[in-house]
Amino acid sequence: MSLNYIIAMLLFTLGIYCLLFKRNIVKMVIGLQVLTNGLHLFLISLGYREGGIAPILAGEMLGRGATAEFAAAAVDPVPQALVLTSIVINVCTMALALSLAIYIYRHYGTLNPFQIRRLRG
Amino acid sequence: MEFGPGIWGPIVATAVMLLGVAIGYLLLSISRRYMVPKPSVEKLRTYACGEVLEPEEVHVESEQFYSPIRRVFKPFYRFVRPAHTGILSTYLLWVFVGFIMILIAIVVALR
Amino acid sequence: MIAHAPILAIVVPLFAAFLTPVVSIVAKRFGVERARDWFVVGAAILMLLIVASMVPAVWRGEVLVYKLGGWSPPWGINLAVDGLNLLVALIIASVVSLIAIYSVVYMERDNGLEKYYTLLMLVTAGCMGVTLTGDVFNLFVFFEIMSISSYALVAFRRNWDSVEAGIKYMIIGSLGTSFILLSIALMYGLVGSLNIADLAGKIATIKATQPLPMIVPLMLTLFVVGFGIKIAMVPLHAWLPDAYQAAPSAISALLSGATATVGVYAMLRVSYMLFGALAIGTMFIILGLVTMVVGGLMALVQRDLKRLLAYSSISQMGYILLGVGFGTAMGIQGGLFHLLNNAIYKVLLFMCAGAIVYRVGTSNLDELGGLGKNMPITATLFVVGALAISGVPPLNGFASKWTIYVAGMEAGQPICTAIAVVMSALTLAYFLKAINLMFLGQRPEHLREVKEAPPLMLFPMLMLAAFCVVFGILPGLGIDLVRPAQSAVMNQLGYIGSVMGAG
Amino acid sequence: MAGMTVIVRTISRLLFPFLFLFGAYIVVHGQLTPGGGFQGGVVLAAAVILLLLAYGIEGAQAKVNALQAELAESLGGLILVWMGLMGTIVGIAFFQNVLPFGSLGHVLSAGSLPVFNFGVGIKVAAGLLTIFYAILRIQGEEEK
Repeated sequence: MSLNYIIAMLLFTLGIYCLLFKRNIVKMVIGLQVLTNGLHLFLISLGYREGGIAPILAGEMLGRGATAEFAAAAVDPVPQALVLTSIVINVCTMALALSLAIYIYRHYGTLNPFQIRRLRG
Repeated sequence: MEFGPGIWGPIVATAVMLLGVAIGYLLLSISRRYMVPKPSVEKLRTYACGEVLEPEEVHVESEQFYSPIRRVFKPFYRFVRPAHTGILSTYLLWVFVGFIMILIAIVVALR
Repeated sequence: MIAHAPILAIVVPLFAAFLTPVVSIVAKRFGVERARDWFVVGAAILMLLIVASMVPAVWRGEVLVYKLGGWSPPWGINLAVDGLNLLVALIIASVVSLIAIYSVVYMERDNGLEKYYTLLMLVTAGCMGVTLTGDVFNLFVFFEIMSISSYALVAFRRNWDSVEAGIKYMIIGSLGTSFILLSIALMYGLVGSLNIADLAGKIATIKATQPLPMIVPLMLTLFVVGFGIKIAMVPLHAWLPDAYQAAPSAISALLSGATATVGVYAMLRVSYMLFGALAIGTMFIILGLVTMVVGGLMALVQRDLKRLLAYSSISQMGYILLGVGFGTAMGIQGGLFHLLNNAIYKVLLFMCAGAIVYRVGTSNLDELGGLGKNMPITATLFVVGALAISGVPPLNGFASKWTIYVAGMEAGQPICTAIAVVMSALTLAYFLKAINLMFLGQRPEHLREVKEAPPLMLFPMLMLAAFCVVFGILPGLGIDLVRPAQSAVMNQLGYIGSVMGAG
Repeated sequence: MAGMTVIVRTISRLLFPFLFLFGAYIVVHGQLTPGGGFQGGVVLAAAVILLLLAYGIEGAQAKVNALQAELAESLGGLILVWMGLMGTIVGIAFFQNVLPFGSLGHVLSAGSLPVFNFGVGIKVAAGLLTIFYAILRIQGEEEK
């Protein structure tokens, strides 16, 4: 279980590394995505419980009709909803960032942030 | 009105300011009566020892406008201003430096 | 109050955003393309009316709690409107209405306008959502809606400068929002709730019963940095001058008037309500001073009018942080009053800059000059805005800055107050430079044919200038507007009680 | 982008209806099984994007053109907001359930949820498709 948190932290650090040290806009966008995916893993792990079941009241659980038993066995659904929302947001961010990167390449002929610096001072 | 010690009546002050403007305008119009301005092309031009300058040449350069103030804050303009490099990576580095500084400040404050 | 007013204030712009492409297609078919613009203006004004309808109840001291889907507060998502929310919502609704009117003429030369208006309404919906919601994850989602739409709006014209500014804003801003998400995740792990009132109560209990967990300062830092990027405090401000310079002027006005205001609101809500963190007031004071000084000194040497305005907007954010950081009733009152005033005159100044860009085609100060004869009304309005932002009596900037100075003296911070006064003088200095270079002096030959801005652009500017004068001559009016917000900031327990009691 | 080899084309043409059906299944059974509007919408969009990859942009636009995608996206959003507003009109709160619950475990159950899932499905599918078209349009401008 703690492996999840370690990997989440690793992904987060990797994303920050990409953002700080990669000299390519697209790679930086990828770094941003890696960073948020680390976050998602962290969020999902928060709601996970050893041997838990999907938080949907269906199947054999439905037959027994024991809500308390179901609640004791199911994993926390809230982080899953949060992660889903966050994934949707990330899709938008990614799409916008990549289309901006295409325009950047068209105007500047490069994706190196060290050369995209006409606005400064 | 909670404006601390002292007196600040905004309406009175505004009235006084408007009065001042009115008096100034009055003086101006009285003086105009005695000395009618006679604008000519030479008078409207910027005086440059007889040289004829185009309007574009008379225009002050915007960056040099307050050079004395720039001299006073010399360290700022030497170090902080060039730090706005326009490079995205530098700006991200700033964000992390700011993050660490704020974290230290908050840890110190909450302890 | 209109029934369901809190949710309608969010839904109206959202509905308008989804409807705009449809309206646009229909309008194009019938040959009345302008119908789309006026549709958006109508939606914005409707939203303003809805927000205004909540004023009497909230000013009586109620906290309006609206339960989405009928679920009670700790479980479901709820909207909670107290004085602070309402002030910010009023600012946003008025600013957006005026900007929508302004855009009708200002943006007419661009194509793809149905996307522009959709994004404008989405930014509005995001701002409104952040402002009115009482749920911290909901706040994050609306914050993202607002941010992503504003990235797209900054890069709307797709020329080299706006694309560059857009990508910088986007990457820095996305980093900030992922910080906020991380903080929310940590908070959920620590407390197990997402409702702001519930969280505030539980965190207070944790603080009272056990030594502070190590994670709480980290959470607070992540929030402060995440929202700090949006309000551009130094050293998180680097994206702002680029974005404000490159965006269409209407969007610069929107960013400075609405999204920065929302950032300040979110910061206040989180740091004061959630963490009850008066302890970090000193940090806000220092950050505010640094922000003020760096913004002011950088503005002094700018060549571009919009970039100058952008740096001055950073500088003004410093005043707000300073006032809020004092933590006294008067300090918060001054900070919030300055927030209101800042929205008024900053939008006015950006609109004036937009009028000049619309007529002349450039905002480079070195290419302008002598425009006072061509555009007398714009020049007058710009001077009003510039004097107001520099704190010259009898305009509104003076009233709020004076409140902050008095609060600073009473809080025992004379040095901070002195720095603020000096920076105020510096503000006047760089605005005088801008006025001199744009409106005075000799007029270059190529500017001879420049005409006054169209009346539809002048109308919102006139409204804003009128507000500047009114709040300056009658500062009691502005203070009365702000006082419910200030008491809401101070009254953390009342908020928690009303939200949790609504179940 | 003129499309790919005949093998890819044939396979994706055969696969398209099944992918579409699978996406629709996930959307419709959103309230009963893991999945829902977003996941199903992504599968729906992936079906069209598969055609796009195999046949080039014309092949995909023969099924759904850019204007239709944009309109469908607006429609999905309008369905969502409208169902929310129904709660205020019929019931007492925004997003409140207004439809009968039905019996637990059946497709037509869970009140307003299937309608929400349907709206989200349309919106996500059309939105992703719009994103792809937009990026491709930028590429197309470049080649000219």
